[in-house]
Amino acid sequence: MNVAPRLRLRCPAQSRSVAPIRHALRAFLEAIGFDGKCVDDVTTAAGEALANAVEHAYPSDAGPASYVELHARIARGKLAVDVSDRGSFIQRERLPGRGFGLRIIRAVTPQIRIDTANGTNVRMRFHLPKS
Amino acid sequence: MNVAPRLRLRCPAQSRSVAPIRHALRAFLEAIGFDGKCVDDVTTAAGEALANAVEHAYPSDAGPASYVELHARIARGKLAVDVSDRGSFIQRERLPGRGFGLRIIRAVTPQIRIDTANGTNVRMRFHLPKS
Amino acid sequence: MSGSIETVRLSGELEISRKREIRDAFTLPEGAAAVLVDLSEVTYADSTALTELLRFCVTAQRDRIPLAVVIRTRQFARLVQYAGLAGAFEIFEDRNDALAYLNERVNP
Amino acid sequence: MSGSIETVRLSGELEISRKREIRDAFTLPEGAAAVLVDLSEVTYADSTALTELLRFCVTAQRDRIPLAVVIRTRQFARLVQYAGLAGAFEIFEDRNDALAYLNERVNP
Ligand SMILES: Nc1ncnc2c1ncn2[C@@H]1O[C@H](COP(=O)(O)OP(=O)(O)O)[C@@H](O)[C@H]1O
Ligand SMILES: Nc1ncnc2c1ncn2[C@@H]1O[C@H](COP(=O)(O)OP(=O)(O)O)[C@@H](O)[C@H]1O
Repeated sequence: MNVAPRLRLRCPAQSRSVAPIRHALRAFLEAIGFDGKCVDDVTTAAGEALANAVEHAYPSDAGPASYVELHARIARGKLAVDVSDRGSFIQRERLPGRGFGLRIIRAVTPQIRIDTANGTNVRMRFHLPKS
Repeated sequence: MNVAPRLRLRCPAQSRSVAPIRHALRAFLEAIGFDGKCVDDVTTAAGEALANAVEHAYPSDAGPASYVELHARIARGKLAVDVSDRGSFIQRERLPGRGFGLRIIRAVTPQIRIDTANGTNVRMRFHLPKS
Repeated sequence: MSGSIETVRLSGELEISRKREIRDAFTLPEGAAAVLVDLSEVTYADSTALTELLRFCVTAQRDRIPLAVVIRTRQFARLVQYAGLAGAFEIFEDRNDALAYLNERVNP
Repeated sequence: MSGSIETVRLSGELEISRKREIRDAFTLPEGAAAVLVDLSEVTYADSTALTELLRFCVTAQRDRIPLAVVIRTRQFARLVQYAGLAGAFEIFEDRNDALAYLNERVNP
């Protein structure tokens, strides 16, 4: 059985969900020994991905089936953080003066893949802190 | 597919894990609309169950396979919170001046079952806040 | 009897990971005639904190040193109720009330 | 030119759920010759905050009103870097330095 530390959270895709999910992620990271800049960077990246899911994934009148999910765990010597929704990714040109979310995510995340086959799944991989 | 809000967290069974898990639970409860006394009561009960897992479930030299897990979700009109470990429940007489943990859990939790077949699984069910 | 009222103060989250620190803090200050246990800045408490507080109260009682506990956080106040310990401590919401209570006992 | 330096202040977590409040706060105060954007008590910021801050700076620039931003939280300071906006704002860690910068511009 896999006994590695793990956090899995599913909440309604509403903007008031983002801060609590971020707080939960921060708490989890602290429990498994991350600190300082590492915690900040991972929560910053996850916060952006969560905000995107809440803001863009679903039509504004989406019902209770619209949710956002965060899954964090240690796997193969990395911290894996996936943020996913079941909405539709909206492809668009970057407008001047906005579109900082994905840019920030890319800046902090050493390894990232964005899957848009079935909703949006932002798959981020971070180095573990040296101990 | 079940899309109900859900929090699942697994951390090393160490005393420094308890506060972060509690904070994550609090954040989750706030995300799904609990507040005030409800949040306090649920985190108080879960905090006691977590502390017990960390303190009693495993021998003190237990390795990385010793973990504690929290699973919270809305199911059948209740908030279900399970705290589980894979250690061994230690049955003992209540000593005067201690043993407040289970007493506190019972006082706040309308419905509770403690399963000790495979480690300890404290299964708590709470009423949803009236909205 | 007359003497000084000493204060023991703890703040933040009083929980299992701070067990040792809590136990160390809950010792009778040298020469105290009475002790104000100021927990007004505690934001959360668990049964670890209660167990240590009870132990402290029992010690103080044995030495006939009156003790007043200030608790302001609702979660903590409820915890005392849930544990069935509401009668075990002299609890005050207001620091001045606690001091008045102790003053009466130290300088009757 | 001479005139008053007005302060716009926000604190806590500047994130998506506070978008409207952030946008409303980031408006030019009536009659301001310069604006100190005091974000020293911000504990966390996301791209929503950045986007609104940028919009505010662009408006101020258009009206030739100098603006100084105080940021102390490391997470926020890094966010600005990550977004590639380090050159877009006049950022200060110290409130007095920000005021000195604005004073120079208002009373040259
Ligand atoms: N989860 C998502 N669901 C749908 N579209 C998304 C999602 N995440 C990002 N996008 C698309 O990518 C664009 C760029 O996102 P981002 O860089 O965060 O900037 P912004 O949110 O300011 O537009 C969004 O405007 C949106 O079209
Ligand atoms: N997760 C657990 N694993 C093993 N034993 C447990 C667990 N939870 C409770 N127990 C047993 O139940 C007893 C009573 O627990 P509790 O009421 O919380 O008081 P205390 O922790 O102060 O002993 C513990 O002392 C322990 O023997």
